[in-house]
Formats: sequence, C-alpha cells, structure tokens
Amino acid sequence: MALDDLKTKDFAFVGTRPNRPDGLDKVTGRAKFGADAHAPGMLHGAILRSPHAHARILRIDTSRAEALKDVKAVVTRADFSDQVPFAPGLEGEFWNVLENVMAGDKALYDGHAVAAVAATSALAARDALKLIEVEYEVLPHVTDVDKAMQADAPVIREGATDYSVPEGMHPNVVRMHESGHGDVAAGFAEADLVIEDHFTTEATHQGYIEPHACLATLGMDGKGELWCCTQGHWIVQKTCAALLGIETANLRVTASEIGGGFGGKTTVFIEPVALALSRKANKPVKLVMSRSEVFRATGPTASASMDIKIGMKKDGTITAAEGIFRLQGGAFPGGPAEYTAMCAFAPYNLTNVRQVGYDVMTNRPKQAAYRAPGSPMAAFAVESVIDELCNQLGLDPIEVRLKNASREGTKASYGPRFQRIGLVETLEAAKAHPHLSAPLKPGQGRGISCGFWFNHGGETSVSLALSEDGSAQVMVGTPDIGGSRASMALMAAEVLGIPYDNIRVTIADTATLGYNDVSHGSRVTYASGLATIKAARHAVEKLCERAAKKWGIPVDAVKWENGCAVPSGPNAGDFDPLPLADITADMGRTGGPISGHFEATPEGAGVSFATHIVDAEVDPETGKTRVVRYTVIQDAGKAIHPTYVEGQFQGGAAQGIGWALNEEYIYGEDGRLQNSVFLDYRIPVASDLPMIDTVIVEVPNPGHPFGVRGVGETSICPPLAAIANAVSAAAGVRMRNLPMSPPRILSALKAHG
Amino acid sequence: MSKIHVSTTVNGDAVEYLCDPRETLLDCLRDKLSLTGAKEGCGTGDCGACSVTLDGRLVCSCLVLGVEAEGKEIGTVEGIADGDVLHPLQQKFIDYAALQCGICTPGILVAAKALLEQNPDPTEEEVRFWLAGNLCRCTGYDKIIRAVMDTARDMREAV
Amino acid sequence: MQYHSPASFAEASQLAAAATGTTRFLAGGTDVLVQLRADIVTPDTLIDIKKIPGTRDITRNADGSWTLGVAVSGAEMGEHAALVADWPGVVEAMNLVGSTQVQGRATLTGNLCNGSPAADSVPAMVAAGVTATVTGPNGERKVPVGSIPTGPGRTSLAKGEVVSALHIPARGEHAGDAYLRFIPRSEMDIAVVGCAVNLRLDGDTISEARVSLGAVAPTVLLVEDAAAAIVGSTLDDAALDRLAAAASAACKPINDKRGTIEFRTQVAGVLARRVARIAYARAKGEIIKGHHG
Amino acid sequence: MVEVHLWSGLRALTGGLEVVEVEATDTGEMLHALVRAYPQLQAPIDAGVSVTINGRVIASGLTEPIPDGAEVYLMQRIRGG
Repeated sequence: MALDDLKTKDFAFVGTRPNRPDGLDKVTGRAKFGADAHAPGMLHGAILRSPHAHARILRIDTSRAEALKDVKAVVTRADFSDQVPFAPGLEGEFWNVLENVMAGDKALYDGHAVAAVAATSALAARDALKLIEVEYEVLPHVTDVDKAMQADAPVIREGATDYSVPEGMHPNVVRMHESGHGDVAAGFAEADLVIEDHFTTEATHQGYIEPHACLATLGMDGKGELWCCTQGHWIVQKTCAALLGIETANLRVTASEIGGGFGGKTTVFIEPVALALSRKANKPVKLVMSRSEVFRATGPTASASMDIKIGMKKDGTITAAEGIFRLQGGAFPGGPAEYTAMCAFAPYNLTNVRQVGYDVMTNRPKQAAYRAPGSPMAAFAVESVIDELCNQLGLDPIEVRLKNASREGTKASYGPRFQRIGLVETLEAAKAHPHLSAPLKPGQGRGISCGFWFNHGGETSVSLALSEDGSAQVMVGTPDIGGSRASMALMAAEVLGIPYDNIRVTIADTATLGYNDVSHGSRVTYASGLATIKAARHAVEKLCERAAKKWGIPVDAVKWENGCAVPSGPNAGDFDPLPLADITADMGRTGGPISGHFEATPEGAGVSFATHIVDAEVDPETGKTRVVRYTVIQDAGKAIHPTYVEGQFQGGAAQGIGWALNEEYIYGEDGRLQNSVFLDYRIPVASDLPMIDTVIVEVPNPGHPFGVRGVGETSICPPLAAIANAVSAAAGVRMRNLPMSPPRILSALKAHG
Repeated sequence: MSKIHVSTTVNGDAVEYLCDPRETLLDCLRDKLSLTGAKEGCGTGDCGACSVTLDGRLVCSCLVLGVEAEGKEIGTVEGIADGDVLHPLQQKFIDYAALQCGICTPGILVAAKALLEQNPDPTEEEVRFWLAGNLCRCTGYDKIIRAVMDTARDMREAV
Repeated sequence: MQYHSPASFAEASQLAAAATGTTRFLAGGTDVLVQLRADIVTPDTLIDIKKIPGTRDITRNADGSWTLGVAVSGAEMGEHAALVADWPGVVEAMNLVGSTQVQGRATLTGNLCNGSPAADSVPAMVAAGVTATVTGPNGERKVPVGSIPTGPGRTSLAKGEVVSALHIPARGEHAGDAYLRFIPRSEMDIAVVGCAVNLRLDGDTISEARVSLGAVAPTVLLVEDAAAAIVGSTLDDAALDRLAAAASAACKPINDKRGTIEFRTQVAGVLARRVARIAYARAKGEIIKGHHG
Repeated sequence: MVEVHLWSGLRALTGGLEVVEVEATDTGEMLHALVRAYPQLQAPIDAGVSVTINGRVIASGLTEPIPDGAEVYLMQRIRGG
C-alpha cells in the first residue's frame, strides 16, 4: 500500500485500549503540574486586582510595598512593552491580552489586575499587596448583554468596534456576523407552524481543577525560561515575547502537565506578569492563582441572549429558520458570536436560513474559549424550538431531525457544502438505542438534541527518533490534556509496526520542536496524530532505503510490513524480512541516525456531529432536577483509543449538565462577581450524575490518514438543549433560560399554573 | 513573625519543618517537604484535590494548619503504593482510564482508599456520595466510579 | 498571627481575654481556614482548643443526656451508633455539612459559632433543645445554642468567652427528630432552606414538638406556630398543611445568589412536611437513614 | 476565475455583492485578489478568515490550490476551545 493511502481497517494497534504512558506518574503523585515546580532562590508573586467593575485608575502608589525587606519587585503596566499596537476588533489581540493581564488607565472588571509584587514568600507577597495604594474614580458599569447594547449603557472602550458593525449601534457592539441563504420570509410563509422564542444562557467557567500556575525566569540579557500549565506553549511564547518586548526565540517555554483546560488555557494571564516580575527582581518568580482569581480574572465563556424563529410543515419539513445571537464576551472583543451563528442551524438542510451574531462588550472578564465556543448555547435555543415544534405538531423528534438532517453534499447553513459527515448515523444509532424506548417513571421527561462543531487543524510539528534498540521517541507539541500520548503512541506503533510500549511520547518544549498551535479545536488526535503518522512514515521511508541498500535492490522494491522491511514482490528478490531493530542497530554506520519529521498546517479536520438522549426528573414541589439517564452518540471518524474517546464524550456531557442546571456567573448590582468559589459556582459532583453511556459512531474523515475526527468539543454541544427538552417535558413547561435552577423551575411552574 | 517547629510523620517517615502559623498543611507538604502529589484546586475545602489522611481520617490538607500536624500521622498519595507494587486502586485507575488530566487523581485515590478501608463493599450511591467532595471536571466520574467499585470487588475476592 | 494551644478552657479564655485585635478559636478549622485563606479574616490570635482534654469525647450521662466535646467531628458523631440512635436528626444535620473530608474535621460548635443562618446543624440543635457551656473570664454559664448566633457572622459570646461543651437532652421515649435541607446539587452546597423537627408521641398523637428553620432569616428560627400546628394531631394531611403554612409564614428570607424570597418561603413549607413525616416515623420506632443532599 | 461566496455581513464592503469573481489559483492569491477588487475586505481578512473549497475547510492556509469550478466560501476564522 502506498504511504499516503487512507487506512480505515485492519489496524493492529489503532482501536485497542492500552494503558496510557503517563498513567503511573499520574496515580502516584509524581506528575509535575504547573504549581509543582521549584527553582533555587525563587520568589513568590501575587497580583493586586480591582475591586471595581469599571474605574479609572488615577494613581498607583507602590512605595510602601517596595519598602518592605521581603519585597523584591513590584510591577504595573509601565513594566510591559509600550510597542503593542491597539486595533479594533480582534486585529489588536496582543493589545487586548496585554490590557487584560495588566490594566492600563482603566480597570474594566471586578478582578482586573492592576499591580503585582514578588517577595521571598507567598505570604509576604500577599501581605505586600495590602500596602499598594490605588486611587480609583469609579465609573458606571454594565454586566448584562442586553443592557450593554442599550443607548444609555456606559461605553467600555471607544474604538473597539471593527468594520462589521453597522452605524448606529452602541459602541459596546464590537463585531457582527451575518450569513445564510434563501428567503426566510418566503419560507416562513410556507410553514404550517412558526415558533418564535427568546432564550438566554449565563456565562460558565471551564472549571478546570488546576488554577493557572507558572515559574518564570527572565534575565537582564533578555533570555528567559517559563514553565507553565497551558494548552499551547508556543502561543504563550509568542504572546509573552510581544508583551515584554523580547525576541520570541529568546524565551523558552515548557508546558507542565496540565490539570484541565477546556479552552480556558489557550491564552495567557499570569505568565507575562511573572516574567515582568522576574526581569525586575532578576530572580525566578513563581506565580499561582487562587481559585477566586481563576473565577474573577480568567475567561469564562460568553453569556447569550438569543431570538429564534423556525417554521415547519405538518410533515416535519423545516421551511425556514432565523436566529439573532447576542454574545457577551467581557471587556474585550472576542465573544464567539460568529460561531454561535454559524453552528446554530448546521445540523439541518435548510433552503431558507439567516443568522446574525453580535459580539458585545461588558464589564466582565475577557471571555476565553470554552469547548466548542459559542455552539452549545446556539444548540440550546434552536433545538428547544425544534422540540416545541415537534410537540405542537405531534411529530417524533428523531424522525423530524432525520428528515431535515444535513448529509454529504448538503449546503450548510453557514455556506459551503458538507463533505462526508455522520449526523444521520448518530440519529439512526439513537433511534436504535434501547434508551430511546425505555419507559419513563412519573415525573420524568426525555429530551434529545443534535449538536455540531467545526473542529480544527492548526500548525503542527512532530519529530520521531529511532533508537539503536529499535524503540522510538516521539516529540509532539500539543500538551496532553486527556490521554493523547497514548493515541500518538498507538498511531506511531501502527505505522512503524513496533510494540506500543516501545514508543515514548514526550511533549517537547518550544526550544526543541517547531511551532505547534494550541491543544484546542479538538485538534490533537487529528493534527498531531496526522503529523505523528507522517513523521513515522518518513522514518519508514528511510528504513526502507537502508534495507534496499543492504539488499542491493531499488528502494521502490522494498515495502514495510509488520515492523519489517520486506521485498515488495517476488520480482524484487528473495530476502528475509528485516526487522526495524536490525536496521537501527547499526544505523550509525549505514548512513546515520534515523528520524522522521513532519511539519504542516493540516487542513482536513472533518466537522463533527452528535446526538444525545437524556432522561431528567423534576421535583414539582421544589423545582429540583436530577439527570437519571444519559446517552452520548457521536461521530469520532475513527476512535484511536476508544476508552479516551468515551472519556471525552462523558466529560462533555457532564460539563453540559452543569451548564444546563446549576453553573452561572452571578454579578451583584455593584458589578462584582458573587460566586467566585466552588462552593457557589456549582459544578457537578459525583453524586449528581448517573453513569453516562456512550456510542462511538465511526464515519471516517477523508482528511486524516486513519479517518480521525476531533471528539473533544462536539460532546458539549447537545447537552444544554437535550437536558432543557427533558426538563421541559418532565415539568410540563418550556424552560427558556439557563441554568434551570430550582428557583427558576419553581417559578416557571407557578406561572404555568 | 516567628516560625513554629513541627515534628510529624508523613507516610510512616518522621519529618520536621518550620512553618508560619498561617501556612496550611498542604503548603507544608508541598513547599517544605516537596510532596507535591496533593494539589491545591480551591483552598476552601470544596474540591478535594488536597485530600490526605490525618491520623487515619480523610481531610482536606488545605483546611488543616501546618502547626496542627504536630505529633500526627499523615498519609498522602505518595504513600499509597507499597514499594514497587501499586495499590489496587492505582492500577485500576490506569486500567480503566479513570483519569484524563490527572490533577484530581491523587485526591480521589486517597479518598477512595479511605472509603474501601471503612466500607469494603460500597454501593454505587455510597461511592458517589463519599467522593462528592472530590471534583473532577474531565471524566463525568463514570470511569472513576467504575474503577472504585471494581477495585472493591477485586479486593473482596482477594481476601 | 499568634497560634496558641492551651491545655484548659480557663487558659483558653484567659488568652482570648488578654488578646488584642481579632481572636478566633480553632476546632475543626473548616470555616476559620477558609476565611484566613481568602483574606476575609486573618486573626491576630488563633487559639487551638483541640489539645484540651475531653474535647474529642462523646459521653452519655447517667440521666440519658449527652455531652459532646467541642472538637468532636461530624464523622465521629456519625460513627457513634448510640448517639445516632438517640438523635438521628442532629447527627444527620451535622453530617450534611460539607464533604467526607470536611466531616473529618468540622464540628457542631464550629458550625454554631460561625454564625451562619444557613448552618445545617443549628436548626437540628435548636429543635433538639441543645445547650452550650460557655467558659469565660467570669467562669461558666449554660445557654441554649439558639441564643449564640445573633446574625450572619455574629455571636453573643463576649470577649474571652469560648464554648467549652455541648449538651443534648435525654432522648426519652416515643420521640424522634429529623433534619432536611434544600440544595440545588446532591451534595456540597450551603442550605437554601433547612428545617428540623423534633417531636414526641403519646400513642399516635404528637404530644410535644419543636420545629426550626434555617436560611430563611438572619438567625435560625424556632417556629412555635409550626409546632402548635401539629401538636395534638396524628400528623394527618390537615396538620401537615397547617405545619407547612406556619413554616412558610415564619420565613423572613432575602434574595441572594442561593435563592429567592419566594422560593425559600415555599420550600420551607415543603421541607417542614417532609421532615415532620420522618421525625414522626422515627418516633414510632422506624429506622430511617439520614438523607443525602 | 473563482466565484467566491462571502458571508452576508460582508455585502456592505462589496457594494451589496454576496458572490464575487476573482482570478486566483490558490487561497492566498484569492485573498489578495479580493482585496485588490474590494479594498474594504482588508479589515475582515486581517481579523481572520477561513476558506472552504468544495466543502473542505481551510482554516488558515494560503497555499491551498483552488481547482477550476470549485465551490469557494469565505468564512470567519475557525478556532476552538
């Protein structure tokens, strides 16, 4: 078989479930996470944060803190580069990040960093913060997306609006997206029933258990070392270099083990601050966020206010769909309004569709990506309306979705035609699943929903080096968030034909491998996997060359099979298979070390769909909801390590349950965050959840050598809607606002009578 | 502010450290004894990532002061394995992929071990409620609960 | 911060009386350490009372009453079979505080002196008629636990005073208590509403009752109208309706991040019904295990 | 010639057109040609765009060939979380 063929069956390693290579480290406490690093002579940093939602910073006096013997450095915005240009929208993203990690002339949200200190102990650093005097002029604030768009709302920042926003809108509306096709008015006219409704979701945090942490060293020579927990250390390197005014190559960044990210660790928060402190103190500085800082000052997802209108014929055909999505992304441009809009109707084959998204600034922390950013809230609104249409027209929700489902060749709601996709297969699997026909108890309701995410490729570099004994080391640049070392080793083993245990996968630092995009966009198994396969194939080519040379036959007369070079056919000659280890044993004397490399930006990340089925139970006296059964069905393209694929499905569902039922950012009238601890930011605990069943559908992605589609993000797209549909069925009243907290459910029941 | 001298026992070994009275046992384990297996996820006793045993009792080490460890016996994740033999829970967590990022794993292992010592035959509900103070954001708990239940079964059968 | 671990309550009281600035007593530490860590309260003086003899003891007195040392943890209470048999409501209320880990440390006294209107154990203690010994510069006094918290984060304890023991009355015959709270998750939340009922039967008829509510007013409420609503009844539907109405009527809650006025008022009645049924069944001799959540 | 479908939000920058024709053989040439023809498209392109060619999403690549008659869409840049 030619090396570039798509392989979708007869795998030796892919699809098996070996133990992860880093398992021992992680069950013994040996794995080193962000806060586990230590350096001789290290100082401890701490950050002073604004108590105001919106305030002009009139004066910062650090002299009393600096006078303390234990304090070795104090930094403010003046200690960062002044060469980072401001630009509207997302064009000036470095400036946005700089402004976020250290306030300039205004504090823009409760928790916004205004100064930082480095001292000889963590306690001394915290004590020193209390001696920094900041004089604020408190300004009017706004934290609600709809209010932020009203004429009387305070302006967060003039000039942040980009080209896309029409004249006449409030300056807090900084970006706008509009797309679609057909004629929605004509479509609605054809419908037998049109439902138009309004939905809201609150901001939720990624909620990773590991707070941001780093250890930074930056010398007077402009050379630095940074250890941090991040989803992508090259973006950290690039951003920190820009913010500190040093050359990228002079900053070496090493990614620690990462204690969860879900999108929230795709940017920087404390890393540039630690570097600035280190540069000033000329000593290593460790900086670790408290949980409260994580909630107040790192990115939650956006909150949303949405209007949906869908028309349907009596036979279930959707005639037109329209959605207006207002996304609140904090005090900076970047709310994922365009993704919300583009994902909203993607599961359906629509003749007439229009979607508009607004990115709106408020006095809240800068939103960060969260697992399929923007898509879950869209699915909540759209799939709720489809559910209601099915209810009112007496139609089966699976059949209606199948009837309208996007397939290969369908013109997507966001424009282009789909390639091979697996939505129909997930719906058929749902239809056949025993969950769908299982009886419900009184007080219970069942909901289903589809969900969609694009997935991503991104810049990727992988190196693979063979050892004399025939083992292989693979260097990848995407931090392992959920077992990706195992997937990489499986794919390398598949190509090389050597045992899984003979392959060691390392997350390389920025100085030892070429650029890698962040572990985001569900791209790791897709893109780093593709690069690992191609790097291994590159090494195999060299192995075949050595065999050809040894046998004295042309290289194209050698093929690679089961870990051995073999003659490609009877005409090539009669030679015994030459195992990999026999070639590597004397590789130093037959042409030198053998390595394989691959660097590219793979552009074939297949989009992905899922269908979820949920049973929920509502206590009509208290409004308390319990999820009693949950099934995730999702297209993985090809599951490299099925257990970790299941894990992604289950994790996405669990986060969706939290978002749907209990999680929310709660702001007081004063604009301050009221629930910045896990006690009151209520993520699901073990006793809240049932087992989460999974069905892995495999519709190969033509853009990956083994057919892989990313799986990490799509799993959080259907839950909000599926749970809302189940709860609405159980309660007998349509729930339009998330979270569906007990007070909300009880008051909806009361209003319903 | 003067520091206080503390003598205590960690995973069976006698240790000493000097600490500020404001420092937690978690701070002392991590920063003074370099036992970084216990993690600080919240500092408020809500996440369980810092779980250790104190005289055999499961506690959050972020809610214990370093000075309170004087004369006590502390058990951490670093002490769970018996030499080069993993505790059955550790092995099962690897076998079942009962972890994704792994940050909550040390605390969950310490907590689950304490459960099985007290209740060798827990129901699923008992496991879930026992572990309700150990937050995991990656897994949805499914594989964790299965790993604990099946370890309990294996350990009962091995007796 | 000065750390002390006195050997007697008299010494503890002296230390506290002599201290300047903020003083805190350390028992389980599950509130004190959270406030310390979050820079909400950094005491100037921290007095660890766990080295005082007897603070970890659970004692059944000759008259059937109970004395609990102030450092007895929730877990230790839950493991004490005789205490659980006598006062399942008090124990289940304490066992709802926090996680398994928190149970390893948290104490009734700490839960009381933290002054939170939402403290789970306090309604159960108030319903049970628990009293506290308070040791101060002028010696000891005994007070009902309900008189100690005076509002969110505040207590009636004077400078130098420390709770040195808790006393639960003798259970007596044909009696039962229970506690339920409402939280949005199944665990780990602060009560949005809490309700305890302690009652005694004469045959099938309720002869004595105490009903208390948590998280619906600045302090835990002992609702006499609610008790009156069921005394003399067999806890029939009409009595339960009266109970629920009286419980709801007693609520003086606030809107906050954990619940609304409307929600708390309604759910107080719902819980009162449910709790009364459990207490009644227990008084009849049924064993009903503590509920989670 | 490549027919490029724009998202409707860009109509304001192309004099109302939602489909425009430019001369290009790959994605990079196409973006240059778009800006030459409609200078106001510089801003959205600088803010980040992806291109789809016959349904395949090119997140950022400038060197992807565009076959004759391909269906081409300009989209706002695809990222992830």
